Amino acid sequence: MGNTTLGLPMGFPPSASSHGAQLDQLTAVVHWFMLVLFVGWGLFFVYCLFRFRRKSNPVASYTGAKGGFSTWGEAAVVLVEVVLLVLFAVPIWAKRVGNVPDKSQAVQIRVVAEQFAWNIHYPGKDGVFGRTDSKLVTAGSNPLGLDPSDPASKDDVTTINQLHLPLGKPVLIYLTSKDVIHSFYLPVMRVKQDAIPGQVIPVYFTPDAVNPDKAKLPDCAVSKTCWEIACAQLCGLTHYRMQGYLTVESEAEFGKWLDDSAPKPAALAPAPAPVAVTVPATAAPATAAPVGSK
Amino acid sequence: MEIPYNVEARPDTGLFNAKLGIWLFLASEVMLFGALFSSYVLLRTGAPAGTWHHGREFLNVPLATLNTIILIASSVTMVMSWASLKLNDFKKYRMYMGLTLLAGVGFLIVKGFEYAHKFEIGLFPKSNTFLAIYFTLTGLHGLHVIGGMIVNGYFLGPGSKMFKTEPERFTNRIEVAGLYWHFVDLVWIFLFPTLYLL
Amino acid sequence: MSTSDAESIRKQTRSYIVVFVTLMVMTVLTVAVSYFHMPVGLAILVALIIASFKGSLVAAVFMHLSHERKVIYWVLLVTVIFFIVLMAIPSISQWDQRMIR
Amino acid sequence: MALVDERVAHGHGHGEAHHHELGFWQKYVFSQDHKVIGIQYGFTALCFLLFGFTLMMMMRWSIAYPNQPIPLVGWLLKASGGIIAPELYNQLGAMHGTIMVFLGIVPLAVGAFGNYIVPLQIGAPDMAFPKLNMASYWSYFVGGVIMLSSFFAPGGAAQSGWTSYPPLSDIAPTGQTMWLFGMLFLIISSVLGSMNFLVTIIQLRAPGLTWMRLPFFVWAQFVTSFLLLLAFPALQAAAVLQMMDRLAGTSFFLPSGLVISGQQLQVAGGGSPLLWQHLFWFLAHPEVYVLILPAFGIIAEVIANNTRKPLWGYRSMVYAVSFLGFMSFIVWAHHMFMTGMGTVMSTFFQTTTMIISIPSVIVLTALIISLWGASIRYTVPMLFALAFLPMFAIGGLTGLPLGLAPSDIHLHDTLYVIGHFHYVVAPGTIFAMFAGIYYWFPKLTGRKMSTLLGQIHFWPSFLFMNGIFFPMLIQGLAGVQRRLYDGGASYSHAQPVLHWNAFMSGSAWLLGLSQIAFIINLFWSMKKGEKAGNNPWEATTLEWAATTSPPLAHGNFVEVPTVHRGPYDYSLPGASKDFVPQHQLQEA
Ligand code: HEA
Ligand code: HEA
Ligand code: CUA
Ligand SMILES: [Cu+2]
Repeated sequence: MGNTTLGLPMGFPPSASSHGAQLDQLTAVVHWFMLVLFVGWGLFFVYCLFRFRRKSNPVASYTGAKGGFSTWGEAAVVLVEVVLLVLFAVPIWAKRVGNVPDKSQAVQIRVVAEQFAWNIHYPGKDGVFGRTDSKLVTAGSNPLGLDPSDPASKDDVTTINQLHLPLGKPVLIYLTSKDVIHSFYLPVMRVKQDAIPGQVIPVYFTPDAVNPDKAKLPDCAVSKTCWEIACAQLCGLTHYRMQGYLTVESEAEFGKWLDDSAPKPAALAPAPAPVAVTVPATAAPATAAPVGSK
Repeated sequence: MEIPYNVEARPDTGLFNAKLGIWLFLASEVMLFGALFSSYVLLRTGAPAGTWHHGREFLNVPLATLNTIILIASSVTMVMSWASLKLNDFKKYRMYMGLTLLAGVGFLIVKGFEYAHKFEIGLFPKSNTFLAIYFTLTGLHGLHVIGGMIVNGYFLGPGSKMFKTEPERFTNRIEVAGLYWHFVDLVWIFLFPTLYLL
Repeated sequence: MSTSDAESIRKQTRSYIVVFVTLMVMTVLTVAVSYFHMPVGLAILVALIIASFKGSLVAAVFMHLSHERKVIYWVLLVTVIFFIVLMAIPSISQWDQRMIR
Repeated sequence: MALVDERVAHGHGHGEAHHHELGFWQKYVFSQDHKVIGIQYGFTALCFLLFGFTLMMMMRWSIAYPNQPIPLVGWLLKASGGIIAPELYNQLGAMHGTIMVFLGIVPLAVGAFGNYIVPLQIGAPDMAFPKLNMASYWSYFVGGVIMLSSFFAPGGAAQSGWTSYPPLSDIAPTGQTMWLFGMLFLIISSVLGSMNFLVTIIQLRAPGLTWMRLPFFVWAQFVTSFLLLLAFPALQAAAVLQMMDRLAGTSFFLPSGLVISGQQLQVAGGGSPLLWQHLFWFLAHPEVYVLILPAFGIIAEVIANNTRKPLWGYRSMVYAVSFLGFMSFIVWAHHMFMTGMGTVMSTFFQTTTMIISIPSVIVLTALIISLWGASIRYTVPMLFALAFLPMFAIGGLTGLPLGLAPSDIHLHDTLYVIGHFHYVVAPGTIFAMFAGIYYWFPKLTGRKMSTLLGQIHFWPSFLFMNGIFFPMLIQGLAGVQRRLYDGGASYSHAQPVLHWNAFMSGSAWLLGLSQIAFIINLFWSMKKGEKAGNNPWEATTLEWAATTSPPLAHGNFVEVPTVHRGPYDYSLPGASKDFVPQHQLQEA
């Protein structure tokens, strides 16, 4: 995996995307800067506490400190912040949200969040997403509201909470939500984007590592070592486990997986069945109350 | 110990307390209506092409024009009532303040008709985003009108006793009440074109 | 204004009437303008200009802003700045929003 | 309110003597005396703090031991067999946040300290508008009652976070409507209150008390009031709109085509969920500075007094906080980096966010440099004040990675954010509040609080605060999201840092225990505390210099003091004592 956590504390997840290392680097640099400030100011602070206690300095000085300590200190802080901003933050962000990969190169995927599951929608062989319409949505069988009459929808692959990606290819995700605001969070990909109903927001990145064995389904679901899709925005009762699974595999394996899952309708989502269905199952009762109360 | 500068102005600021107070309050009112106007702009500019409903489809411009005229007139009578106090002419004050109050009533009656008619033909806040904005803004403005009328009513009736004992303080109070009333008028001056004409 | 004598008050009352008439004219004008259909952008512009003009008249004359104390000018200046921010930024950020329209 | 009355009764022991007789109700309940109102605010706010704290301690149980019946208070939740269910957790979270911010800290910092201290410090007989002052308190009180009663509403209290993001909050149960009504009352209270403060500070300063002679605390309250006055209306508007959405069926915040658990939502649509976020944060960012500025003020007073020297760089501090107040209106969207912001907005808000961190650096630096050449008295208020500095530093510094959009990608909506702001509000603002209470207690009661109990309160509190919040930063860096009722147990990426939860919760409960020392101290010292003179701390500012302790029941000052010097003339060369009160002409 191409990541160096630069002394960030243990538990900091590995990065498995081409841009991750860069973000981590910024995070690390900022934290080192914070540490220096804290220690610098802190030492001065502690020294004063000791040196100027009543016993050792019975009479205070009316004029107090002289010299440009503060001016220089503050100037330094300003300088560093300008550098962080101009050399790191702004350009990196521009890179993240700028240059969208062009559709022909990228793997296109629709991700539709709902309380409390991630609907994943691949265009299938024809590379065209079937028409969808919120009016066609039915809780169990057609969560995406796919229009069966549309030829393009015939070969579409839809899963619940199962996101498969090919290694090393740019991924272009069209992110939206059916009900409330969720937040599409792939810790290992250093990707986070709110899923906002009524808006389709493009998310893109390039995986540069495949799941290590311990992060492979179905075992990882038991050992809790999976690569996951997390929901980072409070979205209701089951927000705390609105969880999906991320599998990065070689292009060959990925293609095979697509073919295998092609004919299947969304309802019986691919293995591991238990994990896949538990979440939507709890969803229905969970939201019943709010809707009723409206 | 009395609180200073209740009546006479503080030398360095040149203001008596209530006057500064009301201006600060109006400042916060500006932000309140600012937020609502901002919402209006955002929702309208954000609406997909062709989906936005325009005021003229539903709203009655002549009635609103009438209301504009009423409200502006009331602003004039309000400031006149203050001027008459300055000239120490309590009768005139009574008359002008009465007229101001009357204008307020008139405004609300007209608005009442407008609302009632909308409801009859089945136009409610929930019908579409424009009507939602329309009812919210005009409703909130209406509440401000009512608030102002209560204050004015008080100064026309029981409150006016003060003129006998502390004329200057009472005049100040009318000036302050006036500032509020003019602000309500001012808000309407912007509501009228943005809601009815555009 | 407690210092002003009767005469200046009478002067003012005259100015109030003048303003009143102007406001009426303006009102009629806005409505009239709105009837010959011009391009939306222009219509909005005109309407807002007239409204602002009327508004500033009310503020300047009825609310005596034309000769008010410094403190109040400061308060209003700050308010106006934040008002503009509040009006502008939400809509701008909507335009800056990364979404597929 | 019974307790308030008693406290006032003691608080004003010999106050009454000078008092043209008012009935009991006017004197203690519907009082228009800023001091009584200040005490009412203070006591109510402390109760809410304690309540918010209690909610949090329940949350901490669920975080550390999800799905296990909670001890002690379990019987409260018979329905769930003593287990904190997710929906309860969400209510606790939303209400903890709301209560702490709007019903706890703000009323304490502004309502209580502002009301009681500001008029005294500027040599005024009272606030400019005593009736309004009373109105603000009671409006706050009603708002609080509504908030509390919402726990008994069908479906429970608000549960969409203190940020109440729609659409979730639009479709939430009745509790949310009550939250909105409660908010409206609190907003009215704050707007009236802040207007009152501004007029008081601008109009009622004693002769000779020029702007640059104001105690820093007054400056802090002045800026704070501006923030409240101009920022709150935005939330007022937002609350009205959400109320319309919930009650009149409009869809200001609801886009078209919403499908909620398989059913179409029958609304007109065409709304924008992000509109709420803009309006909310337009208030809520200035609001967070409302939480910290009065704290700065108190800390500055305590430090100046206990270092026995003037604040270093008083002017620069004044300019800094004024600039801070101004900037705080144009950084709000740094809470919204992940909503899909393009380059223009993110660049703007990252820049303003970095800019706004500078004034805080200036203030903190000035406060620390003030220690140089000092003669430090380690009194209890000073302990809390000194602890505030590094704690706020951690909180503030952790704001920086959040303020840079790229590093915020990984940290947004994780416990890192929770850690960040708790470091500023809990060991930050709350410690400042404690410092203020210990410092001004003699002014209120004529007695000092016990130093021993104070020490017993301070050291554990200091320890356990860090025990709770530092691990949060670690968990946040690991990417553990916030608002998880099981503390992350169901997420793989949380596993490596999950073991911290029990430790943090333990610290939280021990923190609770250490507050007992404070509560005892507070009530015990009222009756039995060591008697203190008018100026026990040998301070220079007017609240000590010109009135008795406790102050005259009405009017504050025997004769209006005239101010002759800056606020902190400690250790003035050639002076006979090591402090020269502001109203003293020249050395006697
Ligand atoms: C009192 C409250 C308070 C204060 C003062 C601050 C101060 C700051 N905050 Fe914080 N913030 C909150 C309360 C506060 N915040 C809250 C409540 C939230 C979460 C809301 C929610 O989502 O629920 C939040 C969230 C929040 C976010 C959004 C994070 C996210 O959701 O992704 C951001 C991002 O920019 C941010 C930035 C900052 C910055 C840059 C400062 C700066 O002002 C900090 C400047 C200060 C310093 C830089 C310290 C300098 C000091 C020294 C250098 C001296 C060192 C001294 C010694 C060692 C003795 N804050
Ligand atoms: C001012 C604001 C404030 C304060 C002071 C606190 C104080 C504390 N908060 Fe909280 N908190 C928030 C504002 C605040 N919080 C907000 C806004 C959120 C986000 C909510 C959301 O997600 O929407 C949050 C969320 C939040 C969470 C995360 C919930 C989640 O994301 O799932 C946690 C978890 O541990 C937490 C813990 C604590 C702790 C341990 C304290 C401790 O520091 C408590 C310290 C308190 C005291 C020490 C009490 C002192 C008072 C007394 C002793 C009273 C004496 C009484 C009398 C004399 C009558 N808070
Ligand atoms: Cu979906 Cu949280
Ligand atoms: Cu902020």
